[in-house]
Amino acid sequence: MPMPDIRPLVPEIVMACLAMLVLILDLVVKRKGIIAVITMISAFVVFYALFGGVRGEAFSGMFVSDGYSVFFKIIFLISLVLTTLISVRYIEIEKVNFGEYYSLMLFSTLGMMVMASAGDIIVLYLGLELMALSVYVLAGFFRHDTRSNEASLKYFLLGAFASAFLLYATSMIYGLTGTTNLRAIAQYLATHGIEDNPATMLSVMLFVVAFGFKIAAAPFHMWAPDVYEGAPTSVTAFMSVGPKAAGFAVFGRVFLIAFGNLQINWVGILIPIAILTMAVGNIIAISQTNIKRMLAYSSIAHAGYAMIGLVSGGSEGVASMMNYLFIYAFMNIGAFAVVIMLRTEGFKGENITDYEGLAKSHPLASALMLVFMFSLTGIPPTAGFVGKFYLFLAAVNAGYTWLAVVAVLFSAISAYFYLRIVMFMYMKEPKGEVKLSASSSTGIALAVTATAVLVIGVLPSGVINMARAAVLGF
Amino acid sequence: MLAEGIFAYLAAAIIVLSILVVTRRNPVHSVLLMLLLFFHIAALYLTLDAEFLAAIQVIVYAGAILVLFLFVILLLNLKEEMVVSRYIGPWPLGLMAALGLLFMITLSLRSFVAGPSGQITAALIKTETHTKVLGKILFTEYIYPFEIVSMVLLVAIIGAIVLAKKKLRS
Amino acid sequence: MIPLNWYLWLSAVVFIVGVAGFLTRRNIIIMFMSIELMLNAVNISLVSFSSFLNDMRGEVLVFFVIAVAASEAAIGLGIIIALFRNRATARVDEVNEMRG
Amino acid sequence: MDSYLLIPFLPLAAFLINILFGRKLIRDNAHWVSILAVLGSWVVSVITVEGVLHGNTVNRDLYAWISSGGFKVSVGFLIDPLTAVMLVVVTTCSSLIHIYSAGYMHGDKGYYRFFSYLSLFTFSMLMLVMANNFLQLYFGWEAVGLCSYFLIGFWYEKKSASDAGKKAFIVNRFGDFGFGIGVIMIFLTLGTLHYDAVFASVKNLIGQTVTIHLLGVQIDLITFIALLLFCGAVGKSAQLPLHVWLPDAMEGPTPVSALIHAATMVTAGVFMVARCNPIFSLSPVAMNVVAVVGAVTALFAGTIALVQNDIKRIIAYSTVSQLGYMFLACGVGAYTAGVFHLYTHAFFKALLFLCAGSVMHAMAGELDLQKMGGLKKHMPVTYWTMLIASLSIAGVPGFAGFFSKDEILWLAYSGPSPVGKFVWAIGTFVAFLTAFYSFRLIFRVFHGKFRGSHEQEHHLHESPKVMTVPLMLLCVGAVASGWVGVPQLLGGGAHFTEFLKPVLGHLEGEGTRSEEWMVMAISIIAGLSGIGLAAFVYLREGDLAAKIAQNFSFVHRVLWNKYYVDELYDAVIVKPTIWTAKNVIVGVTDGKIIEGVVNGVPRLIGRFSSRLRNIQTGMVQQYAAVMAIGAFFVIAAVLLWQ
Amino acid sequence: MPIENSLGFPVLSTLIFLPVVGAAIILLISRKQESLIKSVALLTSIAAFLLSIPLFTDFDKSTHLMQFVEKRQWIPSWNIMYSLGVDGISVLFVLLSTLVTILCVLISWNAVKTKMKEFYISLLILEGAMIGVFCSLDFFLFYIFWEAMLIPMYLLIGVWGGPNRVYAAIKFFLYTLVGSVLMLVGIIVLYFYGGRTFDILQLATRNYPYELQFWLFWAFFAAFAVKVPMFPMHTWLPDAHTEAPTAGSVVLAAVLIKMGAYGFLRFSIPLFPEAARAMTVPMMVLSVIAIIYGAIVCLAQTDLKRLIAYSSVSHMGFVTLGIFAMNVQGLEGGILQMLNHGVVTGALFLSVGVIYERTHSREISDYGGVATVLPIYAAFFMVFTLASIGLPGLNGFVGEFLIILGGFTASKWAGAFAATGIIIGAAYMLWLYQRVFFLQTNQKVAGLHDMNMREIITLVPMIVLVFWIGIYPNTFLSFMHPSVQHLLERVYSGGQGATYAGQIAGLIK
Repeated sequence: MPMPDIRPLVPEIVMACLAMLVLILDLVVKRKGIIAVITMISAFVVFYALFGGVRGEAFSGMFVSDGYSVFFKIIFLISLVLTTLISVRYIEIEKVNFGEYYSLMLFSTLGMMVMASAGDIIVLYLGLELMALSVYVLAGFFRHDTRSNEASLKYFLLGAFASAFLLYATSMIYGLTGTTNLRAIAQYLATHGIEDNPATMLSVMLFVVAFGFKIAAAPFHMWAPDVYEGAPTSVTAFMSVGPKAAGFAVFGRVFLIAFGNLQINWVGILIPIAILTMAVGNIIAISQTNIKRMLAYSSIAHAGYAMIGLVSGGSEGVASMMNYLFIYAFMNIGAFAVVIMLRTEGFKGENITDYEGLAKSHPLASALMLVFMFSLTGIPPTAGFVGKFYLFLAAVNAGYTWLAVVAVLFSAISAYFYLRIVMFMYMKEPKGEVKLSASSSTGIALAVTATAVLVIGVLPSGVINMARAAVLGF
Repeated sequence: MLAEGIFAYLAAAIIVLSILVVTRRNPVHSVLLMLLLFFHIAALYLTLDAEFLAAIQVIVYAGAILVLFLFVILLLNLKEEMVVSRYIGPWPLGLMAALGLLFMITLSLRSFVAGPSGQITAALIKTETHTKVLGKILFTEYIYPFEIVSMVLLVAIIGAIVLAKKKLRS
Repeated sequence: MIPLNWYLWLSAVVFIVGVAGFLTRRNIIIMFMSIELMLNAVNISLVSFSSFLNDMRGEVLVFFVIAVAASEAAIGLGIIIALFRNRATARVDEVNEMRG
Repeated sequence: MDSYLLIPFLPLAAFLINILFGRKLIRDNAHWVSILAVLGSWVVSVITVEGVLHGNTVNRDLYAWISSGGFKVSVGFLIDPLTAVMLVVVTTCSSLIHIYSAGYMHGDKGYYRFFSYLSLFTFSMLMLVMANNFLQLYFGWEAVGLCSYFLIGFWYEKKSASDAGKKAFIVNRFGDFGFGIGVIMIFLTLGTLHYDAVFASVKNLIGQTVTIHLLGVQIDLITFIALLLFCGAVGKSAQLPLHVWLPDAMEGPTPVSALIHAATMVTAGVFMVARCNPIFSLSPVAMNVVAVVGAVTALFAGTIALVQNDIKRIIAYSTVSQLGYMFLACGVGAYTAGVFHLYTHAFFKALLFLCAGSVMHAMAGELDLQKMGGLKKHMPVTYWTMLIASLSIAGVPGFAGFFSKDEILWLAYSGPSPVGKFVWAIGTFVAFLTAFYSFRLIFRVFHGKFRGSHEQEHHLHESPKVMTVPLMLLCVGAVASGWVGVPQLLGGGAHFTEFLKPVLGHLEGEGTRSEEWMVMAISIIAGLSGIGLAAFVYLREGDLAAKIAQNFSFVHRVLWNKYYVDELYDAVIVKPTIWTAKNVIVGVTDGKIIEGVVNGVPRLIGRFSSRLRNIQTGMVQQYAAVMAIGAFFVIAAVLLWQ
Repeated sequence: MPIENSLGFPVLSTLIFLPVVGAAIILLISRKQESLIKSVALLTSIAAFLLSIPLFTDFDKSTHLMQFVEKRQWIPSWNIMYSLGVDGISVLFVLLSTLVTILCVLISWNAVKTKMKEFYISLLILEGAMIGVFCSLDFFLFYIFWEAMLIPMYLLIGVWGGPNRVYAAIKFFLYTLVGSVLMLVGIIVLYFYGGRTFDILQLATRNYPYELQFWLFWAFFAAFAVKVPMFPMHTWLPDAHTEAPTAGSVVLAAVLIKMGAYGFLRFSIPLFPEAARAMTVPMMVLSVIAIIYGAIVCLAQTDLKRLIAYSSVSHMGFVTLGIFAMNVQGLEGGILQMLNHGVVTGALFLSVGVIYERTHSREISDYGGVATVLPIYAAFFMVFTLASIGLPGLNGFVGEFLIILGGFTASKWAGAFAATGIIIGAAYMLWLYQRVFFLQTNQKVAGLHDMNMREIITLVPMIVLVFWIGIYPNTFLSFMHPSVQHLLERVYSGGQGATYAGQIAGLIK
């Protein structure tokens, strides 16, 4: 057995080593800020390795480093850097300032990278478990806070439940096709005509359940609001972007490669799920009082929109999905960054009513929140609109005009609760004196996300071309 | 004839034991019954000539995981456990959902057709011993997932410490 | 020779018992054990597929599943201990502070 | 040099000067600016009329006003015999009334504003009269309506005055609605709005019909257009259905009533019908409608004037009645007679109003003739001028009123129009009524003993020179203006009819000379008997009038309340519209239906959202159960759906 | 193809982005130097106006082609170009927007006290977005400006508005958003049918199947009808107007409402000629209802701004009637009436702002006899009232007469009913004028001082425009002739939709 060519694996290997390095350094270094800086440096190193490195398959198809996975890895690294930025000050205030926080983040990102480039369901499962386990721990990081415990418990139990379904589906597919490699499955299914065999259908649907859980799609979304509300805000930000994007990466790869030609059945199921997701996300968010819970439902709704890209299929559909997730990462983490800024000594700042009159006391912060809220709604000058526009373009191109109309109406409904925040900030008089825990790192994060949202909104061709090029390698 | 007899016994035992595990009021009884269940599953693996897995099953599952469970169960105050009802309020809903899934799975299993057969025949396993064959494949073809599992185990350790250790210095 | 389907039905039944246990039991530990049951059911079906298809891929996956189950147990029990430390309960219906 | 441009633009300049600099700079001598301007335009118009006498009419476009696709309209001036007559009437009356109001309005705090509005009115009336296309006519039409709104509501503190102004404008708008559509129909069918082109090509519209869809009614096109134009005339000249605003217009200062509601604006309707005689004469139906409406209005207004006690209201109703006469004349085809009556009526009606004004001036604003009496000795000039005016309106031979009224009655009697005889009968009866109420007014105000309060009595005095001189001049006009149109029968040259023949054509009565004498005799008898009856009722002691009022109490009450027309309109149009606005629209459609949907949907979604929210109970098993059930349905859908 | 940019430098882009740059400068100024903020805002708006004057003078009135055209690659992957251009229809509105913004800055000189910096920033960004809407020739660019305009307007109403501003702001936002998102899907469907291009001029040359035209017409109708506002979807206007600050309601009345009608002219009619012709009947019915409904409801209003808001529903009913009469007079009357309504209702709101600044009350019952106290103000208000009721010689009449003429040619009934609108119009406006200016002087109004120089300067341009359009409208009408002619050629260029439309229109002629 010649030494397998591991050059495409360099980014993953580097990430693993740096994660362990951060773990060790945590013993030596007292000031946790340095750990955070090292985490970001490691992210940039991996970023460089990603671009500099070689593309291609390794380990006979188990590891695939193509445009598709690189694009998703970029999203993961961006969310890692931004979350680290906003959590430096936050975990200091919460007095839970341990180095393990950053190493777990790195491990979770490693898990996502493995998932994104998994060409084999076994590797996919292991990557998913690696990511999930680290996020379960991160969710429960505030050991003293019962809400954080409850969040991690719920996420863990339901996560294990869903991964059991995933395993059962894998065993079923293995039984049917004798292999777990995605390309081999597709090839086998095509040649042996067991497409509409009930067992295949069962396994495909179980995959839908498992991945549906991961991206918090409608019937499997119940865990998301409680976990997002309970977990530390920075982890919530991380959870709402990283694992969700990884879930979509896997969803895309498994369904478009392995079950490519079963498209007619699973699309028929995914459309109602997408509509249900958008409905649940948008409608329940209206009556929320806790901002983190509202952003949780909004994140569910955005999963629904991204699913439209998946349903449209084809290179346009996948590209629009990827483009949307890229933009979604920025606006969502930006919004959470502002929520974090409100968390100061002795002031939770999670209720929407805490935002009353913010424009008078902190005009810059409220202006940024305004930009993010309008971007999440999808109002033109912001990136949110470009993301949604590309999705609808792909949907109409694939013939789902009515789905685009439904999605458009839901995004109009979403305007109501996003504008409620703007209304509270600008149109109400401030109750008490609100002071923000401004820190340089959160400031940088806000600056990066805000400029990204506005620049992509005005000059979107950069991201769109990147997404399109990425799909070519699919 | 003998093989069918053994399989029938093992299958029946596994099903009965799993139902008992799930329904016992006292968690300690559940853990012990689970131990018995794992031994039967190990035996089943032997009938499918997967000796190494049977050994792993006994050592890791029965030995390590159940011991962990036992420790945590001893933390609970059992008296209070015995009094309160063991099932949640709407338990028939859960049961119905499970049975519905069962019906679906059996419906689809009926027309199950097995995939292509590979080269590692039962005879080869007998000659080369199961552990050697598994080890060879594990460290040649599946080295990449093996490394990922090592990462998973590392995260498990970190997680356990972060969550359960009494006082973490900060 | 025992046909493959028997094994599959066995693993399906154990899997569903696991699911039923997870959905109905009040004690978190029992729910946790139900998940272990579901994983073992999958292991059974994987090993049976492996032996019938004369291919080792299933058993390798079983090997990994056992490892992952172990790590899950570690983390799960860690979470339960952390929860137990804050609120002396192991009943899941008391763990619903967040709703709506 | 087209000096005629000065006629309208001098008063316009006066208006601008007064309104812009009036408050600070000019203040009390604002009247000089306006009077000079109106006299200037009077001089120029006399010169222009003299030119027209010699045959050089003018028809030139100043500039292209609106041009959109096929629709081309310009601001242009047409001066022909008809315009000449109107120019004389408007500028003369306007100048005299300007001078009169310098005295009448002396000391009023809105002095400059009053004169600027007067100049604006003169400008608008002249633009209306001199227009050479329908749209500029419409412009003048609405502009005079606006000025009457300003001037009626001049003392805007008084609610009744501002209400009257508003009422006048809105009622005029009803008329302009028909007039506007008529103008549009003309353009749609003939492609142009310029008079000469329209009147030339109106012939080839004969026989065409227009179908009103949904009603499925077929109407002759020319009649349709003529009737629409007549709507405008009815609105502007306060004919029967739309007359309600004129009596209320008396709220304005008296010179305003004299100028606008006697001499000029109200006659615009008659001028328009006369100007459009080619259209009207091609549709006999329209002619009959005009004649009948005129006659009925004359009768209607005449009866009401019998019982009124407010002297300005009496003169107002007499104006409505005389306008009815003019429309009667046009209706039977005697356009020249109508215009001749308009010409003479302007003078003696303005005179009547100004005399009423000076009486009011003397009686410190008192208008009720029951509180007057015996003013002859205190105000000889006013008495004599008013007497002459009344004689003229009553149709006593020798005075202006007689010649024009007699001409109308004769042509009505002998003219080809089918309704001629019927309309002539009404006309004669109305002549009797006119004589009666005019002299009732004279006797109750100037004869008998004074019935007013004591300090009013010793306050009585003759009006100052600046007011009495215009009265005398108008008095000359009231008498001399008739002599221009003395008919052949009495050896006169009928110069007036000759002058207007090219524009309005000439209607030859078929009757014999003896019939003409008989008609003239009857009208004279009607006039004189009216005067005699009035003298009999009011000059003798004993309260004969009160006794008549008792036993005809029902008739008296109906007439006193002006046939309840105001109340009818209020109940039928004004109240229901405001009621629908308040309850139906704001209450139901906007309030309930549209707002219901617009607020209902988000509220519904909100309630639905809070109910959905409670499904999230926080129980892990519940989440897992939902997941399991979701999985079940997903698999079931795929398997069973296959 | 559109003729080259005759001015040399990209005037339209500078017109759009100059206010945005001004807003950026204000952003940098500290909150305390209020006068500096105000003067920068004023200078920017004046500069924008001066810059828009060459549009008026150098405009070539002989061609229907787009002028001052700019075209640059923007998003090549979707074939989206950053293309701007104006033609006869849109050039007047660009001028109106720049002029109105100056007046808004002037009128809110000391009316706005709280959060003044954000106020002027929103106002200037709003101006940029408005001009953008009128100039963009690419559907994507148009949609971006169309929605970008929502945010500053939402903030203007919501932050500086009256007591019930929050409800009015959210209602305005949701109303417009729901309408325009349907248009977004329409644009995307058109993108694919029109051969993967967003270029409006190219799309306008193609013929689409009638079925598609029908659906797209109604999708676009959803967005434009809300903005106009046409009858059933008008209830946001009174709330938005009453609650908006003076500057807000002036901009809303003068420019924002025009975008709906402009949308019909630029998109619905040229792109879907058969559907537009087939839909003339429902459209005219809705317009006539709007005219009469809006006018009658004014009679029942007790709030000054609410009354003027409902009157603009009635006036815009005239505009849509004119547009859907589908003939030269109707269209040109419609466009001119859009301009007139912008000038007159804008001026009316400016005047209401003047009196509101003194009495802080919008209830008509709090006023009375204002003419004696504020004679100059009364004179200004009188001119605008007369213009609003369409007195000949002022600008309202020209537009309304052409519309009724056009309406009449399309169908007698529509023309007749529209004409009744003028009567009711006179009724409610004069009644308003009487209750506010005539009668006894109300104590609340007694001691007020008349208009100062700033306020007079704000209203004088409007007076000039009112008389200019009234007396010599050809300066403005001549802009439109070629464009309207071209539009009508496109509409009547055949297609089976025509016969279908013919029968219906014939029925109710």
